[in-house]
Amino acid sequence: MAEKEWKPQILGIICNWCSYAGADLAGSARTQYPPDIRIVRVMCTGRVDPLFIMKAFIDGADGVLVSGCHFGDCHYLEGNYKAAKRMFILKSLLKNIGLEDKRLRMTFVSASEGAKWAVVVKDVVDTVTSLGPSPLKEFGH
Amino acid sequence: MARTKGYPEALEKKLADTRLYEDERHPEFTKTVEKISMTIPHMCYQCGTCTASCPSAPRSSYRIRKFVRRGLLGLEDEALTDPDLWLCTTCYSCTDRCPRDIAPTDVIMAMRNLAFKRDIIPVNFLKTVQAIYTTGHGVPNNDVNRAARKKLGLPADPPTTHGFPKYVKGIQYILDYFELKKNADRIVKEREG
Amino acid sequence: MREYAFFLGCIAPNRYPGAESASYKTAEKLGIKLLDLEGASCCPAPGAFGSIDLNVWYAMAARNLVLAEQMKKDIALICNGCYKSIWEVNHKLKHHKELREGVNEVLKGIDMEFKGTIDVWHLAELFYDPAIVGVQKIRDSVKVPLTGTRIAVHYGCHLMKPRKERHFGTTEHPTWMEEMVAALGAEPVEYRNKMLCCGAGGGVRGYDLVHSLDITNEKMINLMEAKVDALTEVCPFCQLQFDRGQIEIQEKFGVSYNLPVLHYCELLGLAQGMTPQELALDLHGISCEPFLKKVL
Amino acid sequence: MAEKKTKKEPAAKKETKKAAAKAAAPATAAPAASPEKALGKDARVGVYICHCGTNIAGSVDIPAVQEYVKTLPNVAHVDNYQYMCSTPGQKKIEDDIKEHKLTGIVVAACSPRLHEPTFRTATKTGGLNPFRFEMANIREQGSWVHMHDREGATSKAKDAIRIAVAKASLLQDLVPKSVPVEKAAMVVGAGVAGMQAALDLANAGIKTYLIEKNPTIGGRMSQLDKTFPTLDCSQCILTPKMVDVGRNPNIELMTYAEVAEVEGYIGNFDVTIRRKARGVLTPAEAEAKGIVGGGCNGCGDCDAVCPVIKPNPFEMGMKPRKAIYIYHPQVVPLIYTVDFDSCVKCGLCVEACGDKKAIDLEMKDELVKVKVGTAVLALGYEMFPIEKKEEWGYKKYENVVNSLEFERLICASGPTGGHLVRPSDGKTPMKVAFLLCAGSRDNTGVGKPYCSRFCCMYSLKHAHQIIEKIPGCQPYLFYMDIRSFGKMYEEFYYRIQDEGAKFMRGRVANVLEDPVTKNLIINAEDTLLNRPINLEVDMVVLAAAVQPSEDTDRTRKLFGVSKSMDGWLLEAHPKLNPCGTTTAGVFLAGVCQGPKDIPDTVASAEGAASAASIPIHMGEVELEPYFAQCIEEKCAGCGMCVNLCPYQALSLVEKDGRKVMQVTEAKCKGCGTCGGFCPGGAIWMQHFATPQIVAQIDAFLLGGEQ
Repeated sequence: MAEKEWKPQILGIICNWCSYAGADLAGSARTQYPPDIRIVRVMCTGRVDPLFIMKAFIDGADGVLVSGCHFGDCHYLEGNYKAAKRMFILKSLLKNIGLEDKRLRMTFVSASEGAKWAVVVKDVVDTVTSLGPSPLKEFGH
Repeated sequence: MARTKGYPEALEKKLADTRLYEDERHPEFTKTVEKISMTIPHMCYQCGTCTASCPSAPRSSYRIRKFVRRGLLGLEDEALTDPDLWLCTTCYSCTDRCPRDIAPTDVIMAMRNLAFKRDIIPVNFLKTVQAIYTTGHGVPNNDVNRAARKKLGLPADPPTTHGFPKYVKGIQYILDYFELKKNADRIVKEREG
Repeated sequence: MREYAFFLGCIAPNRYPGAESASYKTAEKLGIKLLDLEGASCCPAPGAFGSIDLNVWYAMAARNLVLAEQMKKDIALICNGCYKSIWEVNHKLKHHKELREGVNEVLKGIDMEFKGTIDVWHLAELFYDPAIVGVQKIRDSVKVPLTGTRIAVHYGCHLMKPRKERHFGTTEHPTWMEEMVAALGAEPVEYRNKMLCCGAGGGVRGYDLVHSLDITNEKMINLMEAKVDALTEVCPFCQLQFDRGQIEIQEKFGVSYNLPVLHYCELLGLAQGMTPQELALDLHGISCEPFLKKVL
Repeated sequence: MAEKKTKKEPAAKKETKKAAAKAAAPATAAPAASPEKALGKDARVGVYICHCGTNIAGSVDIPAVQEYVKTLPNVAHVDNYQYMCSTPGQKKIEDDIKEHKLTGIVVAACSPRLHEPTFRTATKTGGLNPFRFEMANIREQGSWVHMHDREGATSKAKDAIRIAVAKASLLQDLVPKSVPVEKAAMVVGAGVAGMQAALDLANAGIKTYLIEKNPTIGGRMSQLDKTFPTLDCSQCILTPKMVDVGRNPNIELMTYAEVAEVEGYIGNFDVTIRRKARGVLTPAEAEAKGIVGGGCNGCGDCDAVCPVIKPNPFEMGMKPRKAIYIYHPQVVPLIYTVDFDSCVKCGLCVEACGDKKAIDLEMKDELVKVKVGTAVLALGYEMFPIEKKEEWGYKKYENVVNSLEFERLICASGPTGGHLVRPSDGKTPMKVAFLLCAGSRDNTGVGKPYCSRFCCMYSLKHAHQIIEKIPGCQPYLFYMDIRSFGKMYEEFYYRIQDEGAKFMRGRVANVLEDPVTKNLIINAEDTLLNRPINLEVDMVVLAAAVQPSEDTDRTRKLFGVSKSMDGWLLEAHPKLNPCGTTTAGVFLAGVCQGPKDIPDTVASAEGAASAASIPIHMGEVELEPYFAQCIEEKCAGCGMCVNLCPYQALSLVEKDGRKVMQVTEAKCKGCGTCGGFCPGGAIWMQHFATPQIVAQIDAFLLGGEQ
């Protein structure tokens, strides 16, 4: 596939109430953004086990985006705080094991921020594209 | 203007104005203006706040709202050949008040830049260029002033390019880089002979 | 003593040297030392150069900025037009990579590079800023209070507008310069439409003098209505337009106002005890005598 | 994707050798004796691809996707259809479940937030458990956002379906839990929206708590003089409603109160209300304290003796009130209130009150707990602080007023008895300018980007009022567009124009004051004549933008309701569910959802009341069965999860001589915060279980084509 332009594989784990709704709104508004992201929906970013993200990286993901509600807006009061905390710790861990921590991104997109969702995705895709393929891609497969 | 329906020439001329959109529209013009001005004239909703803020509008036919509209529609010739283009005092009152967050003043500046590219420019602007090319100053020193300066205990020439003429070279380099002096001389000569 | 590179511009040194002289002296009394910025040129005139080609304007202003960068000093200046060129180009080049690269491409030819290491200030804002000078310190420096005079303020345009890019707050009803006038013992006077432009900017003075004077005339009418003894400003170009403009208004429209127009630094100089001779007030188009009589 | 020759099969599939050889596939490790049974065994998934007309088919190559899906593991049947949500579309699912013995359904169409309930019903009708359905979103997050990238959109659709199939293969039967619904409702805010909603709920036989932060009900509408376009007197049509609210036996009115805390979920909200210390006892409260025949009867003796004078906010500060006050004579309830911020506790009022003993200057805030099944938020609006747009001189020039101040000045019961006067000198203005879009439709960041929607119409009404009241008075309306969209509104515009109001098409640049006469000079452009105009008027009325009321943000967070970009509360769907929110059981009424005039406000209140009454009348609601469950074999009893749970749904219990976690299902809302943390992987989140999510991740990254 080397002759074809490399496109990053990015996993998005996003919460049902804010970011998923925001992503839907981007759709209703026909806001265009790059297609290089695949979404797994959870009810709350609090559900996101850091091991999910590790698993994605082991599987060869080039980037992971976790996106939830703004602080204070969590449908379950504070799941997003806890997720943010976990992602913060996980990021430092990634750095320590030699994977660029920029490959993991936590953002906050509300149900009304369709335009912001498009910006976030574009930014994540650009960041990951500039980092190139994940070094973990070579392992295991 | 192409004669499409075989009208007599006089009528053709009268009707020309109503066909602005088709014949004179340059979408590129809108984009170029936006690029130079770094603002968004295409978002104008024609409320008139800018014209009403304008110190020039009540005493002339200058309507900044009209220029923004021309920018939006891409009416390049109409915008650039209108002598009112040069009546903006750049006071930025319109920019401060525009509810659409457009900077109409910068739109005017961009249009003036584009007009200059077509040699449309009042001569006084070029004379400033010529003065600066020679002395580094738009308003140069004179003997009366030199005498006054000395009386005040200041050097006769200020410590600018006047006092240090060696710096004029750098200024000339910049102006030559953009061929500004050459163009200014040429246009002034054409106008004044 | 804080030190700044003093950017003179054109009109102050070449038409109103008293304003220049007063700036050095008044600033020094308030703890600011103004240093020569050797080789500075015209800012260049934002109306003229901005209208012809913004790229030339950026490059020329950047050259002046680099001179100060080489001195490792922030710039202080006393003219709103200069403020627009020097402050705004500094700000734009610092924040727009593309513009900066374009300008540096030009400056390379004269062995210069814009780095964005300094800031630009109007002397008036340094005077007003309590962290630097402040109104109290101005008040303390006054030796000859201007008691009994009514003074109106013309803020000018390019210092504070466009509001969003600047940091002066309101441009509809500012009062900070009135505070600085009151500090000199004078009575600051409000007048109708005080934020109206003097009419000179944007190349209009050169392009259509009568049009530009017509705007000035409107201001003069409003000022006369408020019965003021003098007008003060912080922009020599506005000063030129009001001062020499009154003579031109008389020529063109046949109306005379004889309203003295003083740069704030000149006014401050008077209050700090400088003589009219030290301020070269005789170079003004409109005689300051009636005003001086009230003060001295 | 295609470069990956290694195929990953869902772990539970028997014939997977390669997959088993690969790094730990957690899905294989279905916890023994755990809540889940043999996950994904013999899964047979049916996949349906929707064209949505050209919405999807226009940007996604559906035949290619269908061919691709056939190669996925566990896929037993693939079909596509024009509109899957139509009856024939749903019928396909119902029929195929039997015909192909399907165990899971995937529909690739729009967002699950739109049609998941539809297809779950179809799945159920077809004989499968409704939770064996999974949706692949290839419209909102596919074709619509990659409209010009057919290749990208098609490849994304393939992946989305592959991910959905992976999850559908592992779905389980789940049974929603039914919970009883408390036969009571709450309405927060007692303006016209809140009152209408409360009355509707109460009249439908539902006990309704009506909470109002001010001492009286009536809201903004009670401050208005007339209403457009019919010109009814606002108080005249509102007062009967206020009285109805006051005496409806099903409404428990709590004024001078605010919501302090909300717990629970639809059917069972436990709401704590803070009743602010009012300093005055109602007759009922007095009786409870044993004061016979006591309590406030609204006589006003206290008001007469109170020495403290403050501006009355009801009159926009243009009339005084005392420290013990009522807003106006028609207040409901007619009970005085002590403003403890300004009261000097001199005790004169207590003396004046005498034997009624209604005044208690030592009163403290009180917390009251109530249980309700559903709630309606009717939080209203306030005026944008238009002094922020300094060019118009509000709060700088005396004769510049905002429209709500104008309402009070022209109102017969207002501070001037209905005689419109200039604040500066009390003279009758003969030229009045109305500035429309003052702070609305403003993208500068200082004003509001939206249209405030009712200012055009009330400004027309204002123009009519001054023409009617002051002979010879000339109104000028400075407008950009007159938006008269409602029933009889355009006719009203016609009428006011005929009456002589002057319409100037141009936004006002600035307002200046003549310091001597205090007249105002308006600078605008008559854009239709293309001419700057300079108009001297006696008075300027700013039709200021409206914004959510001060308390909106705090209250919405208590109820878990989101806000839109502009701060108004976010509805569940802007068109199809404008009264609902994403929190089940919480509904929106009136302007708090977005600017509305009175008819629209009342209509939305009735809509919200109707929606809020449905669960109560049904008696029970089904909760989505996304509870956490403990896999006791894996639970180490560490208790980390107990503190993580925001709802106190988890606890540690002794079982077989060791500590394990236990879930109180009624309290669990299924966020999964515990499951995302448990170090032993001992928490099973139904429908979002770890193996299911990991299967989705694997399906995306490792492929799965055959």
